[in-house]
Amino acid sequence: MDITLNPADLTHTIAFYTLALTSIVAALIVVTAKRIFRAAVALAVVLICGAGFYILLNYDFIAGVQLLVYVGGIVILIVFAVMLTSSLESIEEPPSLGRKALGLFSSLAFLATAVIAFSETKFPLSSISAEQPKDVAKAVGRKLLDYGAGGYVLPFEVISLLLLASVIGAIVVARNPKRKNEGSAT
Amino acid sequence: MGLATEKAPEYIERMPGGSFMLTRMDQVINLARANSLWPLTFGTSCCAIEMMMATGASRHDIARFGAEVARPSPRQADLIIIAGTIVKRMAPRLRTLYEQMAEPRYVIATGACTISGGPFIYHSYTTIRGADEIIPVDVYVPGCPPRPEALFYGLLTLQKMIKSGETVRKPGIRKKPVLSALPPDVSMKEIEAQMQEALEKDSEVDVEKTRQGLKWPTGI
Amino acid sequence: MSFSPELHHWLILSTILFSIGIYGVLTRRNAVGVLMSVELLLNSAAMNFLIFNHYASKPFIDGAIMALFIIAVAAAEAVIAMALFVAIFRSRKTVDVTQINTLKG
Amino acid sequence: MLDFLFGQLVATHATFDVVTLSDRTTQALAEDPWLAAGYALLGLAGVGGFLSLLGMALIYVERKVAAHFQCRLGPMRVGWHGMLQSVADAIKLLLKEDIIPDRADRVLFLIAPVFSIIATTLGLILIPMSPSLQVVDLNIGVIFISAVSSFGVLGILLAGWSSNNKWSLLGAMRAGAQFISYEISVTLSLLVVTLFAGSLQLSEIVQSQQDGWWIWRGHIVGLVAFFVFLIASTAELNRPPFDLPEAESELTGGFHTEYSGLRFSFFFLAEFINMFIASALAATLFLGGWMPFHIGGLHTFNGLMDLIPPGLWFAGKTTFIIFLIMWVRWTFPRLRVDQLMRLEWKFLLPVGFINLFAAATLVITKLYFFPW
Repeated sequence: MDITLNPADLTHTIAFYTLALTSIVAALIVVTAKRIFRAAVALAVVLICGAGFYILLNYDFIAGVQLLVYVGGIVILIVFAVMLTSSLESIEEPPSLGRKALGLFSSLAFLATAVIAFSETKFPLSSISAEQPKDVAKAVGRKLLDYGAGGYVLPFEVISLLLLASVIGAIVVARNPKRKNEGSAT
Repeated sequence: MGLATEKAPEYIERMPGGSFMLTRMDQVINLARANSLWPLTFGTSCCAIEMMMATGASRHDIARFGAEVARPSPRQADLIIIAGTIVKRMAPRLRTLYEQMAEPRYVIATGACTISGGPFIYHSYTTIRGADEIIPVDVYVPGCPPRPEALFYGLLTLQKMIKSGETVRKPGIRKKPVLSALPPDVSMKEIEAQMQEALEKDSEVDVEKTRQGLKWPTGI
Repeated sequence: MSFSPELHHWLILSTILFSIGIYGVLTRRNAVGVLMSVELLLNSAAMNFLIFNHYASKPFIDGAIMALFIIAVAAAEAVIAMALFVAIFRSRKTVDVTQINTLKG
Repeated sequence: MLDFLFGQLVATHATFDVVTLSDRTTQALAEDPWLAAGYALLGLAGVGGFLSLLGMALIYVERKVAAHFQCRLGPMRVGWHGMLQSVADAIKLLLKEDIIPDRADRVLFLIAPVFSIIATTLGLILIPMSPSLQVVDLNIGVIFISAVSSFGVLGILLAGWSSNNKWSLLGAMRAGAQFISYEISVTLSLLVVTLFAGSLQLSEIVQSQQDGWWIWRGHIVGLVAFFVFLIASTAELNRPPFDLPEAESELTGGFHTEYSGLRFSFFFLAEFINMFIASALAATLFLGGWMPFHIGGLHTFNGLMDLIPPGLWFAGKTTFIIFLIMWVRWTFPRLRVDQLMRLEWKFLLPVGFINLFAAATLVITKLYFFPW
């Protein structure tokens, strides 16, 4: 089954607003929760909602990758970081008032600027009759390995190098220096 | 499950035919509970070895009664088989383990040590005289250690008790514990009297006689 | 004005998520919390790519590829950040960003 | 006469039409919303009932298999040969006291088992059990299943953290580390089949095995991928010999140490259903799923094989793999943590990568059996 939702559908609209509300509430929990682990769970919810948005936009392959990498990998890594650096009882102190004011001001300023910019700009929308590629996964794959004009094979390789470098770097940084000579296998 | 077991029976009983239904439900529930006694992996000494023979070994196999799912966590266990001597150091831990178990919970005490202190009943300063001084015991299984068959008899006795609703109805109030595999003509009273007699006899110490019996020179 | 989501609905949504992320980055004390807020930012950026791809250049797939790249970069960043936090925690016993203020701890 | 019969049989060897429940629902939605609602309800009830029944059946089978491997009898008292043992267990677990530790993180403690069971359910609805017995057939099915299985480990991490118990925390961390490591191997072996079949959709992968299952059509490559998948998914399921997250002798109960009654049974159920999902996935990807045993070109033989309904084929293959996993469980001792990691990073991962290269070569050169 292809997940295709017609934007004019009522279900599409309801799904959009439900997901939007959930993700905004969860995002607020992410930035304000005093217990850091709850923030991590809320982050997982935001990312799952993000996958929902991608499905609404008809990019189901990207949604799958989002679930696989973000929820299955990154959130679990973050949860690990939380587990290694704090305990259940540790409650974060609220930020100082000045910091809060600064954060609130800059985020609201960004929001206002962006909204004004959106309302002022005329975006070159594609015509209604334009068709999305039938199989997103196939199209993405072909484009990623395309070395002609407009192909992405070089960035693809660079990303793979970046990932390799980050894995090696993480091992080097997190390695316990005291046990360097023992040569533990894990 | 607060709602299902505490609140719901009240409302069901008020309905016409409710008490009949409640009785039927009780029977089913008791049957389920009796046949799914997951033991805690708890053993302190030689009885534990014998218990392992009873639970795991192929010839005896406690799994036939649905009781082989040994849970290491007391939260998930229904039955604690106290196998082995309970010393005073162990006592608070045993109590904690018992309190950590979720209701309904049952206790089988196997072996002489857990019933009365066993060989340590006389002059030991470390041993608890019977596990029921710490936690309420449902079934005693005598023996030193009891054979697997005896343990099974104890388990079946516990199942019979649960099925007849003796310990299940009101978890707080317990009937008197029963001694599994008691010889037919002997009552608990007689055993207690004998034990008392033996204890008193043992406790009487003739000082003169003892002094004469000593091997080393006393005149110094 | 219709309620069915159009381009500006989507854009406002992703902007809201982005600004929440900015607030988090600026106010969070716990370094892991800051990392989470950064993930929020990255997520909303990826979403923007997909939104514009869907509404402005439907027959092409470049926005989706950008989203994929963002996800990959986020993964790399999370790995490094986790390693750093563990290393910092090992020497300072805290990951509070306001207290990590000396070099050569 | 015989010719006619075989002719009939060959005629039945037509392509199978895949009609999933969600397709039916979408079709009915256009005509009659109530019918669509009925289908949706049927799907929900079916999945729910299937989940609990299958869980109980698997627990019973596990206990019986374990008993017979150890020359015991297993449950005998409740029902014929203890058939109703799991029912008794379920009733008992339902009515057991529900303990929430005083210093636990209440909210997370309550949602953790739900997370786990939802992940399991989401995985279950994608499994094609026969052409008409599948709830949803996503075109990113393979990715979706491996993505959803990671929710389950999130539930485990939640449970371990929120219990406020050191054993739980250690068990959860072990589970997370093990899951992330072995997920790579699972994905690599899934990719092999995806390469062979040229699709991520589970029903299409099944239909691509019309002329032979990938486990032997892909020569050694398919076989290696199958075994890597089996080992790695056993590790993902936290089943022995990879059950370090709940190693009883070290960590009491691991992540579910503090859970009792109903909530514990959620984890228990999820574990067994995950085993079913892993077996069903292995059967679908490597052993042809509901596709009967076909050999390309032998129409009469294929027709004979088609006489057995596809649902039975699926059930048989899945049962075989479940038995295999149980066999492994009751045969091998538990690994140490460093051995576990060494097995993944130094053995399974390189094997997986080399295998993927070999698979790509096979696909490009079309060297596998029956390349038409």
